[in-house]
Amino acid sequence: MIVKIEKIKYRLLDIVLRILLFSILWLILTNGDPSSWLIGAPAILFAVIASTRLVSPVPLIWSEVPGFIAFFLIRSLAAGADVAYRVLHPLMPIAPDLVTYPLRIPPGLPQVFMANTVSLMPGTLSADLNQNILKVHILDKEKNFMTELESVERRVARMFGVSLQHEGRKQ
Amino acid sequence: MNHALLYALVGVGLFLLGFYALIIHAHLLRKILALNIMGSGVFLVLVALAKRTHDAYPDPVPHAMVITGIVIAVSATALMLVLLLKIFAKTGQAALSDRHKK
Amino acid sequence: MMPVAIFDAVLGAALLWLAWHALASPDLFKAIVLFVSFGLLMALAWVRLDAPDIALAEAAIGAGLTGAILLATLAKLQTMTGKNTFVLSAQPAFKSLFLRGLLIVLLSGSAAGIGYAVWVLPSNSNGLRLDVAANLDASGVSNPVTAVLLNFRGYDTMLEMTVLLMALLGIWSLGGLPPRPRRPAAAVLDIFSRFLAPVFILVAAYLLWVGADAPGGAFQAGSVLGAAGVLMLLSGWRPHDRFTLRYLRFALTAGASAFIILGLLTMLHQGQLLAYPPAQAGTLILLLESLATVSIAATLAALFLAEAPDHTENQ
Amino acid sequence: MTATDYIAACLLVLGGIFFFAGTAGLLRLPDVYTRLHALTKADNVGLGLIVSGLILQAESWLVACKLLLIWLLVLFAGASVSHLIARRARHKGIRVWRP
Repeated sequence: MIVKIEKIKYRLLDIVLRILLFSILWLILTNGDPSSWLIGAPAILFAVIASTRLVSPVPLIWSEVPGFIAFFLIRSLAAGADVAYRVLHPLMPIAPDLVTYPLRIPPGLPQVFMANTVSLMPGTLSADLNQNILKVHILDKEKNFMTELESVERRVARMFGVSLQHEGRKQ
Repeated sequence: MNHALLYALVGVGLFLLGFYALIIHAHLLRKILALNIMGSGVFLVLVALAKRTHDAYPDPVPHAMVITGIVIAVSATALMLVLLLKIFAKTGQAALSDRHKK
Repeated sequence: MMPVAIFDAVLGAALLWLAWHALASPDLFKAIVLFVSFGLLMALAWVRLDAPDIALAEAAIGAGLTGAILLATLAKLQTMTGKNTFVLSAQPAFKSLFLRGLLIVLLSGSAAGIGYAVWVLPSNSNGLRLDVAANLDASGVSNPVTAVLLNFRGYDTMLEMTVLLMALLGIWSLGGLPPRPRRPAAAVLDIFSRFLAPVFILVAAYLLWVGADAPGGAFQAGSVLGAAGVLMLLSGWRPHDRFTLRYLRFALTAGASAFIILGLLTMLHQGQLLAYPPAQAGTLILLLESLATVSIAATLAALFLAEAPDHTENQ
Repeated sequence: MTATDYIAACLLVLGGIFFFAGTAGLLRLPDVYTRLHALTKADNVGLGLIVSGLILQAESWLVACKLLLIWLLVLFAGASVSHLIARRARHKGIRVWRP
């Protein structure tokens, strides 16, 4: 019984959060025009219904989010600068390769989030994601891309509050 | 030269380019592309001529007609493409050719 | 003033160049990609001609949706022939150089004629602009394009909803296309479409709302919503997974039925087709537009899928 | 012009340079995978800089949020679509370019 009430509470909180999120989105889109809610209210209702059916609740560790954002901004800026330097350099110093990275992060949203993040990090581009294997295209194989990938994986896992499975596999 | 006039002339050019391709090419997908480009040319002429007003606001009636036209064009294109696939499945050819009349 | 004139000239030349190569490229895939870029540049041309409403519609429908349908057809052709790339010699319908020359001469003649006709038109003409401006207050909306589409020439839009429906019925009565093989979508695409679909709903609603007094409206909103549908279809979702086709049929016909019912009511009440009483015009237009948005979206997504509805589903 | 205007102008110009680099990469790089590198990373930074330049000039926080939202959407779409293109290219058997 108590478990059931907890479950209902959790679902209710989830729905309230979604309504809040889409209301903020609507506010941003319409510049806060009060007359817009005539259409906005039903639209938010439909968006919430669609999103509860399509996306299951995302358990984020909120205290880890600012740290991830800072990490992401710094690394993606470095990524842009790195690739800009390479293509504007007269000799174009690149040494591409395709590597296989066995993922330790659980499947679903965390894996997809990591794949998308990897594409914006210096020198790496996710090229396929299949059964816990991430194929990564590397712009320069001389560079230490493994630590890059591992640090992304660690950060994403921490933000989603999941543990890295098979920790000892890649020794 | 007024820039609306320039776009109107580009529209005329697009229409005739599409018309030429429509007649010249045998492949039906190309003919469909050609029809779409002819349509774009006509839309461009309509809207460019709507801009001949003295002040900043163009005539909204052709604008509304072109928006309608764009939606009609996409639905006609979708129907044509299905017809194309049906013809291909039947004859093994994506072209209309006299040689198959028997 | 000068840089703008250069921009116009470059844009005009680019449009003609892209159109020519889209029509002449031997590789059909390349031709379609060039056609999509042509559509995107057309959207720029609409902006230069002060037609932001058309620019929105062109970018979403002319470039986006038409491109998606063309690429889907090309993929079908490839699976039918078993060839991976579809390179086609630009084989002409007739080879005779004399006939082609004659055609070019005739078309150049027409180009000169139409061009001259455009050139000598009076350089300023208000068209129907002043009539629209004079009656805008009574139309219920303040965006003149929306006023024309939903009020002054509402019958255009009514017939257009019917044309959309007819195109879909045409495809369905041809038997539609055989269903695509349903492979599980890539995880990245799956998450992408799941997260974006609710955002698309909000953006479509925003376009619908803003259309009353700024660029936007039912067509733009419908195409954004339709694009969300196409995205969901691409990631393996099918309508009969979630609800029966009765709801789909309702969505497809809502716009046209609303127009017809309102048309009849206004004929009985006002004596004229789609002549709204000015006091209620704003509300009626909003209602019509909302239903039209749903119908346009559903029809565009169904046109993209092009599969006839499965009859066994309803039994 | 105030100091914020100068900073905003610098950010806009810098963003333009990154877009230029992305386009240069698209033309210079040898295969589809390396081109995707240039497009996703350089254009993401370019757009980010332009958006932050515009946020400095935004008249209200709602407009600033709208600009930020545009950047986030492009980020999400760019990363996802480049992954899908690379995946399709691999399935089609397009080899990785090696010097």
